[in-house]
Amino acid sequence: MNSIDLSVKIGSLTLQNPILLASGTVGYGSEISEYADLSKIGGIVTKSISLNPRKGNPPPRIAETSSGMLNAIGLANVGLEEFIKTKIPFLKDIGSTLICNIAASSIEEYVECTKALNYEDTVKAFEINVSCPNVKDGGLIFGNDVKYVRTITEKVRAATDKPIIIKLSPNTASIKEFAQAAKDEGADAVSAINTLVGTAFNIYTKKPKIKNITGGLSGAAIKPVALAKVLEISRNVDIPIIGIGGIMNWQDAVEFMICGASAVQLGTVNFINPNACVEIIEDLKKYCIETKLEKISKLTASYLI
Amino acid sequence: MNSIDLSVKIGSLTLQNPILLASGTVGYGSEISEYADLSKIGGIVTKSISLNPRKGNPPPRIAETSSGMLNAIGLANVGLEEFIKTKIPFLKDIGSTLICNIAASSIEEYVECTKALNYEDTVKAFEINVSCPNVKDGGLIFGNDVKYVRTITEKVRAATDKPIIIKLSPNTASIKEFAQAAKDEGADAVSAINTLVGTAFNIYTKKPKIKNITGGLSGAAIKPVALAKVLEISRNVDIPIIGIGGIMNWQDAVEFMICGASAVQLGTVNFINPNACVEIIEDLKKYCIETKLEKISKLTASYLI
Amino acid sequence: MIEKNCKVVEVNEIQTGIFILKVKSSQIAADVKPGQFCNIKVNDSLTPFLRRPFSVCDVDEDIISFQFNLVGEGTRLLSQKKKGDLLNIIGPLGVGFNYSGNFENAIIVAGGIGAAPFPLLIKNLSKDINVISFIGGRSKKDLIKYKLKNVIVSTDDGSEGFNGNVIQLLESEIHKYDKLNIKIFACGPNAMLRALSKFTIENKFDCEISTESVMACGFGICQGCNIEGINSERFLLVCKDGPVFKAEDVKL
Amino acid sequence: MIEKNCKVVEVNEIQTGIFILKVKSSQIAADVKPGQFCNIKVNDSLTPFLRRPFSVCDVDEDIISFQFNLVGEGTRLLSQKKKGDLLNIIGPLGVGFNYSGNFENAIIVAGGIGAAPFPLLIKNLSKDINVISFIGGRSKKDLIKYKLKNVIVSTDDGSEGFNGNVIQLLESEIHKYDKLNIKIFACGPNAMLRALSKFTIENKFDCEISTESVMACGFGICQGCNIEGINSERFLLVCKDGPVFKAEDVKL
Ligand SMILES: Cc1cc2nc3c(=O)[nH]c(=O)nc-3n(C[C@H](O)[C@H](O)[C@H](O)COP(=O)(O)OP(=O)(O)OC[C@H]3O[C@@H](n4cnc5c(N)ncnc54)[C@H](O)[C@@H]3O)c2cc1C
Ligand SMILES: Cc1cc2nc3c(=O)[nH]c(=O)nc-3n(C[C@H](O)[C@H](O)[C@H](O)COP(=O)(O)OP(=O)(O)OC[C@H]3O[C@@H](n4cnc5c(N)ncnc54)[C@H](O)[C@@H]3O)c2cc1C
Ligand SMILES: Cc1cc2nc3c(=O)[nH]c(=O)nc-3n(C[C@H](O)[C@H](O)[C@H](O)COP(=O)(O)O)c2cc1C
Ligand SMILES: Cc1cc2nc3c(=O)[nH]c(=O)nc-3n(C[C@H](O)[C@H](O)[C@H](O)COP(=O)(O)O)c2cc1C
Ligand code: FES
Ligand code: FES
Repeated sequence: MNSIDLSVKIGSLTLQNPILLASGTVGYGSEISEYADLSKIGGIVTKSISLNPRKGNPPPRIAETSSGMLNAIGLANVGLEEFIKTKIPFLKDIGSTLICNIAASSIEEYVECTKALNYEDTVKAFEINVSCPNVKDGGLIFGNDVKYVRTITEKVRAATDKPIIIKLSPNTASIKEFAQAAKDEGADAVSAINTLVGTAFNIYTKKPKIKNITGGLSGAAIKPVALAKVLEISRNVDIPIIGIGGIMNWQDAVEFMICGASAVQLGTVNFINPNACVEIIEDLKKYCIETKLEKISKLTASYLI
Repeated sequence: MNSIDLSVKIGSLTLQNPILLASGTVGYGSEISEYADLSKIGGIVTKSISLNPRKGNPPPRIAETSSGMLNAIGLANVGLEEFIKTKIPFLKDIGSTLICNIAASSIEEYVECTKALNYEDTVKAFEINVSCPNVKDGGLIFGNDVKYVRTITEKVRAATDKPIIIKLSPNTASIKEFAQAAKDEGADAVSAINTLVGTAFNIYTKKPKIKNITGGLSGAAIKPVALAKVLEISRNVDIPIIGIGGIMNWQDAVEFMICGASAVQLGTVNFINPNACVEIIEDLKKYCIETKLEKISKLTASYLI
Repeated sequence: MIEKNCKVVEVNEIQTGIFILKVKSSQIAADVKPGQFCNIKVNDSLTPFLRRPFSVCDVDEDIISFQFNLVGEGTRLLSQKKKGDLLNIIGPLGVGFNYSGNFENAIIVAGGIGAAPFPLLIKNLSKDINVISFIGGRSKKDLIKYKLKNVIVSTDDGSEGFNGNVIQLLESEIHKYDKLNIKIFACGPNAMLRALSKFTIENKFDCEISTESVMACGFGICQGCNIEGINSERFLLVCKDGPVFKAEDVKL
Repeated sequence: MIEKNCKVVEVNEIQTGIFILKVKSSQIAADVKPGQFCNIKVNDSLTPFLRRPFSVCDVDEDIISFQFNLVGEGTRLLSQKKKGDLLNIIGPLGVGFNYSGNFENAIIVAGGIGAAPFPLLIKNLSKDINVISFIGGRSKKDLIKYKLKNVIVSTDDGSEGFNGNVIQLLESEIHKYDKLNIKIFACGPNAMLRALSKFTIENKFDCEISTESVMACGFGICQGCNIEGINSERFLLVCKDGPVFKAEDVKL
């Protein structure tokens, strides 16, 4: 059974397999390419880009927690111009689908970034980050208000014909409403989830372990929450879902697909095992053979409940 | 320095120390009393009680996750009458402060339970559970709607002069609004947090590991989220907070107090180390000595940010 | 009872994937009854997060032993324990087998690792009771005969003994014993216990089964190990009301 | 580079709480430069969750060694490794010391476990360079002299050597060497590096410092290890731009 079909579709976007690298956890691809053959993966989602360069938050920006970590990088990025000039050329060469993640402080900025990147052939789709918990402007102010998500989707939709994926915040009571809003305004897919708001304190200095006070919780610890969010969307809204949150191995990737994800993104695991993406793809093949699954896309939303 | 004062106040309620046992994780006290000397702890919060007995959800009801567990017990309990008849007499004898947790499917039921238990001298305070994620009636329908929390608090307040503590759901974007509502209607304190909604699936059977499909995530994994919720309330609302979520040891208890908790509750850790409560109290004393803290209550909201 | 620092005496792989773990605990050794279990913290980190329940397999003076098969992270860690390592154990827990009745033939029915609790039961049965052990496995290599008596085997693939499952084997053999003088003690996968219960209830055999369930606490505080009983108004708890039940008292 | 199955050769406690871990890796041994580090997965479970960074302390043919002190769960697990255990190591990582310049005296300044990277540096320095090692600790027992050369010590409590901190000691001794022929290499707690940088910048000494920070990835993808540099428009990354920086290039 060498004919396993690992390809998946996210709206009009076809990926050679469902394993993507999550925004903010692989920079612009160059460092991780020394550890993993990126031509093998489904695609790469670049670090959130904004119109102008962002310095990000002061240190310390990360802290380890039980089976997870907190981060408050604060969307540090090189800015649109530098991204187009120096990062895209490298990303073009790695031969893997490029999805550009955009995070902005205003609706206009989202539109402007989308328009500028729309001309780049290498950019195959946009992921619109309306859910960063670590910046004061934008971020969760957008992500936790369904009206903003609606407007941002509508305006970005008008600015590009490429697939757009809205990246949703889990820090809300009802993620399905946000997914529905994204769908209504023409998004091709949603990705879920971004990090959960969390914090940690040093018990002797009484200071937060992260300078920004709170950070975003990621890693294995959040997987059950992420799965529940994916399932909630899958059961209520008819839109492709990209599952994210705590995926450490192929079993986790399969679990997300069963819960409704068409593809998945690997985040924190890249820090621990930078070759995880390639290993997971190999293991997914074995799982397909073992369970006699010819097309991995059949896993999506195959839950029996 | 033998004069360490571990006592804390939650509104008009004084506890000999800040370590409470969380609702649903110690039943009605009898089984755990074989492992831990309950007369030493700050208090015990009993399993959520409802007017009539509840059978709870069918098995499987629990599943292990990374640094945590999911549960969907479904508020299985003996019901008000049986509780008063057979459970209270035992709880009277253990010599530790008894806080009665009430979970109901209607506002009237909350009031009725409160009134009935109000006569029991042994019951020193009420914890009102408006945040159980595992029942279809009540639960998060109440807990995620600030209007319900307002009304329930108001009606329960009218039914008793004993301290009332509103147990809040973390499955919301802005827990401070709920804490504010509880305060406005006369609650003496809030407790935070109840479990996060999560799920897990078996990748071969494609069935949920929990019959109820979703469950509540508890344990070390959720501590960063719980701390952030406690801090959010502490920085925005002037009401005593009982911190809950992933406390495994004395360091975690201290961290919650620094973030704003006046007392804390131990939940899942009881399953792993049923004597944790007593050990933590001993260790808190040592921490106070080490850091030259005469009153542990001074830790509350001592964060430096 | 919590025994905090039980010293590991030895860990032996008695056959592929099947281990015997011996641990020193005079208290548990003195208190445990056949069919009871212990809840073990397999290491002192957060992974795995919960304790792992194991039936007590045997007792030898102040040493208790467990029999387990390697299925996941917890049993992997246990299998790697070395002499002198310390384990934190809660036990003995639950309700074990009731073997005080009036019977002459103790019929043991075990599927795979379900054989674990029976060495201790056999040791505790009065000497004039006749023990027959029916054990089943998928294949020859899955049969566990460790410290069992008068073993009769079945394999699904026919690689040893009766070709079929252990309940079919039992059904074909049990007429050899006087019904009134029999008590059946069983442990194994749910499907096996279900078939057995059906058979013993229909044929009015006295039968006790040791059940399994996911567990967190192991002693009645988490309510996670529920099982449907005959009283449909409340669930039974495998850890407190069981793990051993009369076959007719639970619905599997 | 990831080395998946590096065999542990030995773990030795050289003094209370200070360990040397020797691991076989011909690739890392061949590539590593003094001051570089490796990011080690201390076990294959989720606790601890992240890798742990350690400077390469020394290289001996295909064996690399790390020097570490016991501070938490990760170092506890490392200290318990046995010969033959396998470790998953990423390395060598980061920018090490630049010792190619024109100097005659290499002055090493180390606080506590900050001594770790210097055995390899000393080994790699050309033979005609004079090495003087200033090391400091709170007390006598905190002084680490492992494989250092010409050691001069300070202790905060005066229990051995100069009574004071290592920067005060350095300030009182450095006039003995010709300023133009000195290069200072330092590693230690932030407070020490801050004081040293102030001194070397004011006095125009050529000085490189090895910095620390919390880390997740160790190779530039998480952006978690940022440090303020002279260009205030962007942060530097300790793992990629460092851990070794010119004293004047970073703000501690
Ligand atoms: C009262 C009781 C007594 C037991 N006695 C024994 C014994 O004597 N010997 C023995 O080998 N095992 C026994 N078990 C089962 C044993 O507890 C599990 O095999 C063990 O917990 C698995 O741990 P793990 O971390 O290795 O596997 P995990 O990683 O937890 O699980 C691996 C696989 O095994 C399955 N599994 C885990 N726990 C159970 C369970 N309780 N029931 C069914 N499937 C499960 C999981 O779903 C998963 O597919 C007993 C269970 C109970 C409840
Ligand atoms: C580039 C680099 C090189 C290093 N080289 C060495 C070395 O050669 N030898 C050595 O012993 N240590 C070295 N360290 C520090 C080492 O990484 C930490 O001591 C180790 O990660 C602690 O792990 P743990 O799990 O034992 O402790 P944890 O449980 O993680 O922490 C225990 C305590 O140590 C503190 N801590 C943890 N990590 C750091 C850190 N990076 N910096 C400061 N404090 C920390 C924590 O805040 C906590 O108080 C280096 C760090 C970096 C960044
Ligand atoms: C260090 C770090 C930086 C991140 N930066 C971004 C970002 O810039 N944009 C974004 O949309 N998500 C960002 N994320 C969120 C991840 O893309 C992902 O949604 C989240 O980490 C959950 O997945 P995980 O548990 O697999 O890490 C970041 C996560 C981490 C850990
Ligand atoms: C098995 C289980 C049952 C629970 N039952 C209840 C309950 O009946 N009422 C309630 O208010 N909270 C209940 N909880 C929530 C806990 O009281 C606590 O809020 C939560 O577990 C987080 O704390 P922890 O991480 O320390 O467990 C339950 C938790 C668990 C794990
Ligand atoms: S395992 Fe907790 S009640 Fe049975
Ligand atoms: S540790 Fe990840 S970028 Fe430096």
